[in-house]
Amino acid sequence: MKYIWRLLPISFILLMTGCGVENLSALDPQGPVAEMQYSLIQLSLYIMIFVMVIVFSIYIFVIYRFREKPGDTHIPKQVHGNRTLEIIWTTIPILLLLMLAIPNVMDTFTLADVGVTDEEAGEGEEIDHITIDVTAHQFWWEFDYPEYEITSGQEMYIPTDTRIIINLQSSDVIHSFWVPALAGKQDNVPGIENDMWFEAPEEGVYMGKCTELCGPSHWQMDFKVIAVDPDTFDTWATNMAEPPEQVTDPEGEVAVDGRGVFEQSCISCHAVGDEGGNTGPNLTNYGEREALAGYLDPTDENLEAWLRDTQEYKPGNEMPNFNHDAINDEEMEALIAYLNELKILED
Amino acid sequence: MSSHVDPSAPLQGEPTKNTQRKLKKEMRTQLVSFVLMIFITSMAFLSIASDAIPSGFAIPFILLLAAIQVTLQLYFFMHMNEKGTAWVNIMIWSGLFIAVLTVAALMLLIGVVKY
Amino acid sequence: MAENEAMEQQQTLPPNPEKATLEGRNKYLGFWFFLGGETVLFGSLFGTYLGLRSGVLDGPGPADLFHLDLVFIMTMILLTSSLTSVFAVINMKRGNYKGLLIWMWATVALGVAFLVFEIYEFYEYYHQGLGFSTSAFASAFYTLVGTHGAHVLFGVLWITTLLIRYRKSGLTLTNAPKFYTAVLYWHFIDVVWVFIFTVVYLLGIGG
Amino acid sequence: MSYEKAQSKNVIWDWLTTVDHKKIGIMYLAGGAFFFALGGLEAILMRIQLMFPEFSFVQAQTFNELLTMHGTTMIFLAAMPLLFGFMNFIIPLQIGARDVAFPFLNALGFWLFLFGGLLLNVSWFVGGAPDAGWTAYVPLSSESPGHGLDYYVLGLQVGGLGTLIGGINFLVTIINMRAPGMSMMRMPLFTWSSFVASMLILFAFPALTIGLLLLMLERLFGGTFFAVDFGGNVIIWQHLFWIFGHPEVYILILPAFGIFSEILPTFAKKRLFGYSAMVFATLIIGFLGFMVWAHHMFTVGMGPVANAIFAVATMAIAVPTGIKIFNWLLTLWGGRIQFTTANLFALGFIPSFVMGGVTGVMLATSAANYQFHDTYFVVAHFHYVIIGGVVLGLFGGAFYWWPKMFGYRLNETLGKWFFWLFLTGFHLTFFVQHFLGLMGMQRRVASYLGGQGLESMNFISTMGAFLMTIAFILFLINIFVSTNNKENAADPWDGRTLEWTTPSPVPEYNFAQTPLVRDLDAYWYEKYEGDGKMKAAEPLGDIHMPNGTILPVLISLGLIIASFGFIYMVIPLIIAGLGVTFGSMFVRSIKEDHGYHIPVEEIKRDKEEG
Ligand code: HEA
Ligand code: HEA
Ligand code: HEC
Ligand code: CUA
Ligand SMILES: [Cu+2]
Repeated sequence: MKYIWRLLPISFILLMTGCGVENLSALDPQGPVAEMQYSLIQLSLYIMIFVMVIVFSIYIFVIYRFREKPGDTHIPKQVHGNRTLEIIWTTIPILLLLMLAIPNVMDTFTLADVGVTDEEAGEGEEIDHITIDVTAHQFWWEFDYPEYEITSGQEMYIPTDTRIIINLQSSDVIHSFWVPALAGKQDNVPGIENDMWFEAPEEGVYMGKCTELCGPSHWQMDFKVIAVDPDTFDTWATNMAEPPEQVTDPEGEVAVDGRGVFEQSCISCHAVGDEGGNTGPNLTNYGEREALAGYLDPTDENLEAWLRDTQEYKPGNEMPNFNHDAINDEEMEALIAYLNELKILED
Repeated sequence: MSSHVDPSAPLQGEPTKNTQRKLKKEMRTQLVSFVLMIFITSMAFLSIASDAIPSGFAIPFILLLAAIQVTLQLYFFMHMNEKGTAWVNIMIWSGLFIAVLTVAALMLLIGVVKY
Repeated sequence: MAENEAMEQQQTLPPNPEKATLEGRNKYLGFWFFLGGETVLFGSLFGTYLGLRSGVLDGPGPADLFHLDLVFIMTMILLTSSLTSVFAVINMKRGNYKGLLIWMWATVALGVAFLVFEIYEFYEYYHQGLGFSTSAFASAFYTLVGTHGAHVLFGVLWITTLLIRYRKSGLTLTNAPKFYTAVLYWHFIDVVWVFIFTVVYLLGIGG
Repeated sequence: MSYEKAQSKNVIWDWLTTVDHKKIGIMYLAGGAFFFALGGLEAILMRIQLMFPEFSFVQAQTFNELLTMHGTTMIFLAAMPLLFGFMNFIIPLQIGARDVAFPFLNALGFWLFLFGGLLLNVSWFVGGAPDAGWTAYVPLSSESPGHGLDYYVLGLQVGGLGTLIGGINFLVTIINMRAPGMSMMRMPLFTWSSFVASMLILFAFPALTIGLLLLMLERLFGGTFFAVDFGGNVIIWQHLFWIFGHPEVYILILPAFGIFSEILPTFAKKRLFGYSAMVFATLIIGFLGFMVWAHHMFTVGMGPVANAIFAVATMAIAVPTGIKIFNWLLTLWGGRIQFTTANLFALGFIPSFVMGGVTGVMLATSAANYQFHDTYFVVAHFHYVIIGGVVLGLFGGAFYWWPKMFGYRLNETLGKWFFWLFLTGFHLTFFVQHFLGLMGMQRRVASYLGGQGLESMNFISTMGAFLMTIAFILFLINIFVSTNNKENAADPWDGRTLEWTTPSPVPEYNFAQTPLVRDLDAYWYEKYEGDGKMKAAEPLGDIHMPNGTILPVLISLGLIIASFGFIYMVIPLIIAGLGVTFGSMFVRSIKEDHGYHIPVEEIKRDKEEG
């Protein structure tokens, strides 16, 4: 049993490499920020393994060598201590810690410097950075792009290879914005503005999570960061600002009726295009959602269940349940069809 | 050892000559520190109330005065200067140290300004 | 041990009657430690106040409210009460129990006067539109100054209880530490007030 | 009260009114054990909920309540009272004192803890427990509907008061009541570390008191400290909480370190290596413990300078802690190590705690902390230090001191089963959580989605928790089946310190004659340099004892009544409760009580029998 200690550091390394799901795990970093943090994690881990190897070796040796053998009754020498040893095991840890502390301080400052990257922009790139205001709500995310005057809900589109500057706010309690594969977290604190930055070199859908307990549905407060190539991003941004016809003025009978239901029951909270409230997520591109309400599969069944019974799914959120009196089956079908039509990227 | 102390019996007698002398001296010190405190407080009050002194100077000045006054209280009125108060000194200064840290944190590190 | 020491000096007046018994020494030290904790307690309140001091919103702020002259008088009252309690202790060490009682009563009287002023002050502010919930500044102000006021109130009640309970007993090995710790408490209240006067009132007007 | 009268009381009344530090110690242990089982049960329920993805064993709201109550219960109502139990019982014995400095306040501290804990748990039955995490961050907590958070505030306030009182009591006891010859640098390390822990209590708890006061004013009286719309600030709470909260974790670990520093020398049959370095390291840990609280707040946006400073300060704590680890190892070096159950716990502690400690240093790396923070990595870290440190210390201490406290020895075979099952279960539960955290599992989640690679490790974790439960039940069984193991209970381990010079069970006056201390490890010194008996520092005589009193119970009860009054805003109840409390305090203050004396004949008789 004692030898298990020896195996632990090894298993640590084995388990560390490439653990977890792609685009979620902090151990599979994408982009400069997560990579910087990952290498710091690795550095600290190596130092810690070194410490553990030393401690565990002495430990195992001592326990084995000085265990009481049967019949042994000798009284060991009563040693008082040893100044030299005390100095050694004070100095070595200090050195090890300096090895960690110095890069850490440097990285801390690098990460805090969201920077205005105008100088870098001089070299001919079109967009050098994008600012996104992230407002957390119980239990959903609002992403405002002040430079584009657009708002998106639950899903944050970003261009690849571009510095993204994030401003964090909250409309109610404290939340925390975490996209493990792209960057560590910062808190959304009511009354205070925080910022952070990251870049995504690869296209992909990155999973994000809320990491500060914010109520009963905290665990479902997921979101996505969707990195697309800069051209697609431009299309997306333009179309979000001025949605194509099928969104504002849908054709097809079911969708038209659905629009009616939407205008009646939903528009006070949800916006499509520039019409509608913002108590709930902007639904302009709902039809292209990776997930419904941040975490469900966006199937028709789930959508209906969600609308009928929101409070069951995300207890405590602001949206009311819509029972059959509020929206009958027919209307529901039309509404769902309409919502599914809300696409802005593919014409 | 049949006789136990009766702690509720009134204490009799006079203090020793030595003690009396000390007390007399102490009385004088206390009066002086009191006068000093009154003076310090009035100084602080005047430096704000009179508007004569620029606030850039007045603020550190009155904080300094407060510190002096507290030291007077602690060391003269509360006798922290006496022998055998080592533990008292340790605890009070530790308390003050942590209180200062707390005040500094709550003034500076509450997210309004980033350091 | 300790008891034996006390036994030798049984009924005669020791130089420091408050520390003559083990019980007295325990009380003395324990009470000081308690004051060390109180320091952090008030530190936290001061920190909160300073952190929230600018959170005035539409409500009245320090400069609109504070009457420095009133507060100055309160400060003087409390300072003087510190002196009277010092006299009480000196009388105790002299074995002059009457003197102890008289000076302690004087301390109580000054404490009550202080409280009256404070209540008047709060009443004034309330009528100038500073309710407890008006702004973060209001909450923090009332909590800091109010907690101090509650300490004064407790001190007044404590000392009064002692004075009534021991009005006829004469100085004993039991009540000497009690009076002594009560006086320590009283000084501490004064120390806190010095900071309130400076940080809340003077800086409220001048800073 | 006369001696005869003091002897003739009925049992329940006797325990309710006792001011004997040994009985209070035992009551702390019993209370703490009860709450440990309760907190453990809450943990098991959480682990069952997390056994499978999107499992619906309990609702999200219930999960949040379980999680809050688990953390709160374990920290405030289990770990700390259990440590207080040992401190109460052992410290006076270790320093050769007859009692603590303030027997009355000692009893008061216990009752405040017990009633505070019960008050907190009443919330389960009246509409829901607190649900904002044990850290109760505002504004989630200040705006949480229902009364759960009110119970949190008042329960902790009452219990915290008890802790503060206890801390001052230990400080004064240790400074003023040591036997002749017991200089500070001859004090056993358990006493030393309890002393430093008590200093931390003295300076840390007031910050919590104010935090709770503000939260109470905010929730019940319309305060606006944390209301952003009124100019409030929500970070203030976090500072106040952690200025208390970080020292709190050292309040937990230092006495546990002390326990190990007693157990390891005893069973290595060797003097503690580097005694003065150990004392010094303890003091440094205590001091640094106050300088690092903001490492819990790296992500709230204090700015890079603050983050960097707190990161480096935090890392510094690894140095004194390392000094302790290496001195323990060198204590074992050259010894004759006996593998008793108590020592197994101490030996199990060293690697387990080091693993938890080094993840602490990883967490302290501020830039990397943005990834770790509020994930299961943190959960893994603190259970490694808390269970691998504090809980193993408590169990080790229990096996070590049980004979002294209860007059019988716990069964060693059952004890070893308990140890191995518990240790295995513990590593199984929490080792995998490091990876869960980095793989994207936040903490405080009521469930998690399938398909994110989190399933198997969560399952393993839950299995480990089950193993710990089985182990714990073995321990409970051990307590009841071992009661006949009465022989050799006074000094079963060839002890080194003064507590082993007393008979088991210990007479209420502890020492017939105050011992004279001639070296560190006073008893060992007399055993191997003297005649095996302590020298007496005083002649045999009557012993003065304090009287029992019901007032501590009444004072605490009054506060509980008043608390209900505050929670439901029933003014008469507030007045009645505070009336009881202050009335009892008043009675205490005007009724002089000079205790009684145990006649010397009685003590002589005890001596002959024992
Ligand atoms: C008993 C309790 C205990 C103890 C002893 C510790 C000890 C330490 N803790 Fe831990 N901690 C907690 C209980 C504890 N902690 C709890 C409960 C939380 C979470 C609270 C919450 O949010 O709910 C927490 C959270 C926590 C955080 C915040 C994480 C986050 O939320 O983001 C951090 C960050 O710095 C941290 C750091 C440390 C460090 C550096 C130590 C150090 O003291 C460890 C020192 C020990 C060693 C390092 C091992 C031995 C040393 C050597 C062998 C020498 C050589 C070593 C090196 C050179 C590295 N802890
Ligand atoms: C002293 C502190 C302490 C201790 C000992 C423990 C012990 C345990 N904790 Fe602890 N835990 C905390 C302090 C502690 N915890 C804190 C502070 C938090 C943070 C809370 C927050 O985020 O706010 C936390 C959070 C926490 C979480 C994270 C919850 C979340 O973030 O969602 C988890 C999850 O696995 C967990 C599990 C466990 C387990 C399995 C044990 C086990 O070791 C428990 C072992 C106990 C037993 C095995 C006893 C079992 C007894 C019975 C079942 C009853 C039997 C009774 C009779 C027969 C009479 N704890
Ligand atoms: C009172 C406000 C309110 C009304 C009315 C309302 N919603 Fe919502 N809705 C919300 C909020 C808030 C959310 C975010 C819930 C969460 O995830 O926490 C939401 C979420 C949603 C989502 C998931 C969003 C996403 O991005 O995945 C859909 C779809 C939705 N609502 C559709 C509707 C429809 C259709 C109606 C009308 C029948 C409606 N809502 C009416 C407030 C409202
Ligand atoms: Cu939002 Cu958790
Ligand atoms: Cu900490």
